[in-house]
Amino acid sequence: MSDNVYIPKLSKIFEIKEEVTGARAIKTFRTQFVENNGFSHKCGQCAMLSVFGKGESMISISSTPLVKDYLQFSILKTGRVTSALHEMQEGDVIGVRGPYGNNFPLEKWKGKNLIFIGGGIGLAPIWSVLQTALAKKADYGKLSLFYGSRTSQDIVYKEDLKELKNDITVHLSIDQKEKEWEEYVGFVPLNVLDKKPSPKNAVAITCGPPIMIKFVIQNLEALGFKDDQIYTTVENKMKCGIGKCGRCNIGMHYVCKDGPVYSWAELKKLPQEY
Amino acid sequence: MVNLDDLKKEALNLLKDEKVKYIIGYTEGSNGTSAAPAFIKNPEDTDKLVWNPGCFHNLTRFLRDEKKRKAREKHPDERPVGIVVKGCDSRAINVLLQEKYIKRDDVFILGVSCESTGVIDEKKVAKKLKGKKAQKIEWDTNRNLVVTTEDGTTKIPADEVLAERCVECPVHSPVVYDIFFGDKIKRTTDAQFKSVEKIENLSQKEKWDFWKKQFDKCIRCYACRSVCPMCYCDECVVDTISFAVTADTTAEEKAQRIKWIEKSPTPSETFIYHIIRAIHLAGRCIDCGECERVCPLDIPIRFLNKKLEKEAKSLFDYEVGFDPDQLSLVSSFKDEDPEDFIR
Amino acid sequence: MAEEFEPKIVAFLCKWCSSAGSDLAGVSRMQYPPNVVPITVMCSGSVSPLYILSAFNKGADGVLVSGCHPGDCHYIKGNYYARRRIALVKELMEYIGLEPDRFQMSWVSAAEGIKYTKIIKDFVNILKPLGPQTNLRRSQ
Amino acid sequence: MEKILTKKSFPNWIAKLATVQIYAPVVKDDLWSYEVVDAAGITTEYTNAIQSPKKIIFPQRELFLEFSHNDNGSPEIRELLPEDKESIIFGIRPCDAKGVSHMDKVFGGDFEDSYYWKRRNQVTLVGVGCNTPPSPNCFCTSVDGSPFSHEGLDVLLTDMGDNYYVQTFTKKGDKLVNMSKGLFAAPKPKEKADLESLHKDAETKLPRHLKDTKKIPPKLKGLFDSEIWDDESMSCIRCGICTYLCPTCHCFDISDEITSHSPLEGKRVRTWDNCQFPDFTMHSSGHNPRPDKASRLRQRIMHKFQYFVEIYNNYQCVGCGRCISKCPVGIDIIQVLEKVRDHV
Repeated sequence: MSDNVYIPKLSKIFEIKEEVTGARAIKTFRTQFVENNGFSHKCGQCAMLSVFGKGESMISISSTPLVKDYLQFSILKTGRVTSALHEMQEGDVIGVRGPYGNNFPLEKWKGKNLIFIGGGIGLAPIWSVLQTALAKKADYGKLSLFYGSRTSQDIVYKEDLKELKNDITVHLSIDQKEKEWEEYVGFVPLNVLDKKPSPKNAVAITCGPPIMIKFVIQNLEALGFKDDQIYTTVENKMKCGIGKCGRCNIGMHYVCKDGPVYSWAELKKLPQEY
Repeated sequence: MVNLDDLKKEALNLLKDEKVKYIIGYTEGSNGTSAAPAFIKNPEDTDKLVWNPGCFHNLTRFLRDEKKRKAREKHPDERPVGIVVKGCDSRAINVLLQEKYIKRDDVFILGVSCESTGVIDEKKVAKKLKGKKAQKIEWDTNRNLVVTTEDGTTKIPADEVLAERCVECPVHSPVVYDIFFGDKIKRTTDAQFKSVEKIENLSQKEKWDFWKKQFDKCIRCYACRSVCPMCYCDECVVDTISFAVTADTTAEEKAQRIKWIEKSPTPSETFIYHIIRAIHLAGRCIDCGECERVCPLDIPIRFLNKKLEKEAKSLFDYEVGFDPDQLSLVSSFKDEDPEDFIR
Repeated sequence: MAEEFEPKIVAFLCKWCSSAGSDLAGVSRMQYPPNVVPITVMCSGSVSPLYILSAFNKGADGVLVSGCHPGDCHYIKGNYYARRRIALVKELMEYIGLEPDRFQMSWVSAAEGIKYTKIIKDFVNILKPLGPQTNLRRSQ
Repeated sequence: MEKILTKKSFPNWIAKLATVQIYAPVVKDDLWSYEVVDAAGITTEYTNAIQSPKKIIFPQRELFLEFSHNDNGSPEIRELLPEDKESIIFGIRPCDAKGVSHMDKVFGGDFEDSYYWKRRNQVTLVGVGCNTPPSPNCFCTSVDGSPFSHEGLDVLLTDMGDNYYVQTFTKKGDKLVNMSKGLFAAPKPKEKADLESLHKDAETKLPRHLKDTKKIPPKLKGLFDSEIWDDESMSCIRCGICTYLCPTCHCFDISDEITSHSPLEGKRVRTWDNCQFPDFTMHSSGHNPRPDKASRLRQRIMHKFQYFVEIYNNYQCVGCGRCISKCPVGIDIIQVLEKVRDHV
């Protein structure tokens, strides 16, 4: 059974954290495999989660590979499978198969300043690489994070972000003015432009809604970032996760297998099909 | 006789005078006997228009695409679309008008009479030609199909190659049009529901066996649905997702969308798909027969629609596509509607 | 000896009449077979043919649609629409070779508890000799 | 190995083969279709089947796994692989066999597809070459194929009049011949020469041609945003005929089918899916990267003649002509490709 790529491994949800409530609810799940298996992922990779009877959904793994005893997924409630996940309780069992896709080239970035730029649920894919870099802080230059959400209620990983501020520079932002909000007000791309991170010896990693990514990249370019200094992730509808079912491709790239991580230099060469 | 040159000339004038956005008509197909739909924007291309026994497509199906295209445009061109229609197709326009899916001003109708014939059934012709490829087909004045192949020409009586729907057709010429081509020939048919009666006369078990055998072939390509001018819903029970979803649709709405029919081509699911397709076309199907023609597995889907057409007529005295102002079959009733089956 | 076949009936009952009629049968302690899965709908006119087929698909052996008597519809015309639509469904089902007896329609008012029990009793008796419905049932 | 089998001995050979399940073309309501047959039902005189034998190796519905809730309400799953059953597909056309070899590429690679390979490894492909083109839209020679190509085949039969010229290309193929060694004779030099000229002759009989196919992949690279897709797709009705009938199209969907809600019981199944349906790529948010039929036609053409070429160095088209013959509105892939090739 183990060599069948389509068979998920049963995995127990042992911790659920409500990040955001309301219409765009986000929950963070931590899962442990029921039976030990060789699952080991790299930063930026995804896993296919199953809720039996509902289907499968491709979710990026937000825990760092350095943590071996669980996987973490932060999930925005958006459709059939994610809604079912949101109804699950601690102790419930789901299926997990993977890991799938390529990864952030962390090795290549050694010695560089890393600028993480996330919006909304887009912090999840970044979180894995951020945590990994943080754990090996000595290997990298300055780390910083830009993170924005619609309102202060929509911020994910609230406590972790507070802690993170002790270690690295964190620039938070929300879209519109709120009482008691002391940090930046406005869209993430504008926050980036406002703080003017230096492109010198730096890599920017951005993830979030497509429209945000588009303007973040524009603004980074304006600040002097080169195409190969910008990394982002792409998502498309997926079913198999292994480059066979034929729907997630952008040109000849299957996002599930050849993505989701692309440098802007690579992505620019691909057709606009995402 | 329909004079093709007249049709070309009118089309040319319409485009030259910029009265229409473009013209949906027929042109030569690459595939033997069949014509192909053509979308003509330039006046000089009107010469490509054809009218022949292979013009079976119901072009009103493309009004759906036009409507969607228009909805996407910020400053849409409000001129009508010119469209070539046969008798059956013109009734489709009436249904679309009745359902307020289109407005009369959206179309400029070039109605073409089928006169004493209609369109061919490609499969019947192919059988007659025994593997030879037709280069040209036309009707002569004596209801013969004149087929030109590399070996010369042969004549086949119309009744041997006419599509079944044309044999059972009660109209033959457009009922709504802006310009009419050809002769308005009165032709009656005593066999309007002959194909239905063939199946009605089977025993219950024979009926089931017949349809089981047919639907077992179905590969669920949905060509029957896609080709139908009435199947314009944004949300279809067989799709995995609703196309009416926007950024504002809540997760709950999406999650609670019922999966009525599975994608698997198993007998139960395929049967329900076809029954529902037929029911959704009750009182709307104008028997252009396109669903059956396009089926790659030759499932006689038309028999289902035809049955409901027959029942609508016999139970409720309802006929489709003649009056754009009548109430639709299932959103109207009469006090005397039959209810002997109700306890 | 094999157990006797007990048909499963899915009954779409309109809220205003038939559902109340079945309630009356219940509170009056009238005896009738327990084979029915009642589903209350707002009006018999709201029963889509898809509901009926879906019930068969999910394992029903018989389907009943029941509404108010003509003239009594809470929404004035709903049951007239239902009458038309269901006549067509019934014709089509027969045409396809499905047993037409598996699908019934009735008018049951809020006062007709007895009629409701009678309809169910008769329906069960009709369905028993037909055996399980497999034609439209989702395959295992 | 190369052998001669007389037509008289042919039924005896088939009878021997019939110890395993044989799929062969049979005529059903005027359409040829690959079905399980008994030895007597086998013929080599048939035109193109409406569906290629893809449906046997990659069935439209494949059961993946079974799931249920145990007494504690926890899910349990059970893998459902295709059954152990050897079979022969008899009379597969060379183009369709080539389609199978293309599928092998897709379902192999880094992630082997257990379901596909379980079926694939249990099937032996016995081809019948095409002395005359089986469809009016055959164009295999334009896409690196030929009426007697043996790519993907275990055995190829050529009809030589009174005899069949039998060629085997794999151990599986050898096995079929060795089962009834006595029926086969070694070919004489004349027969070898006849075979060659017959094969050459067959190539000249092809009804359709696409010239300079090689120019198409590089040309497509620059045509992503071209208006050509709008023009060519105007008459498309977005049905799935072209892809479902294609011997190389392999796209699929995975979904959970529930047979009981409480307690939960059901199956995860793979079903064919296709790039011409709008829901194929539509995100849950409603965003669709391929929002119109132009982009979907582009995907079909580009996948077959650019992406596949770049990934596997092969056209993902074998020239069987099914999509042309069966397109309800006459979209002709040859004509579309010609327009692509000649685009300036």
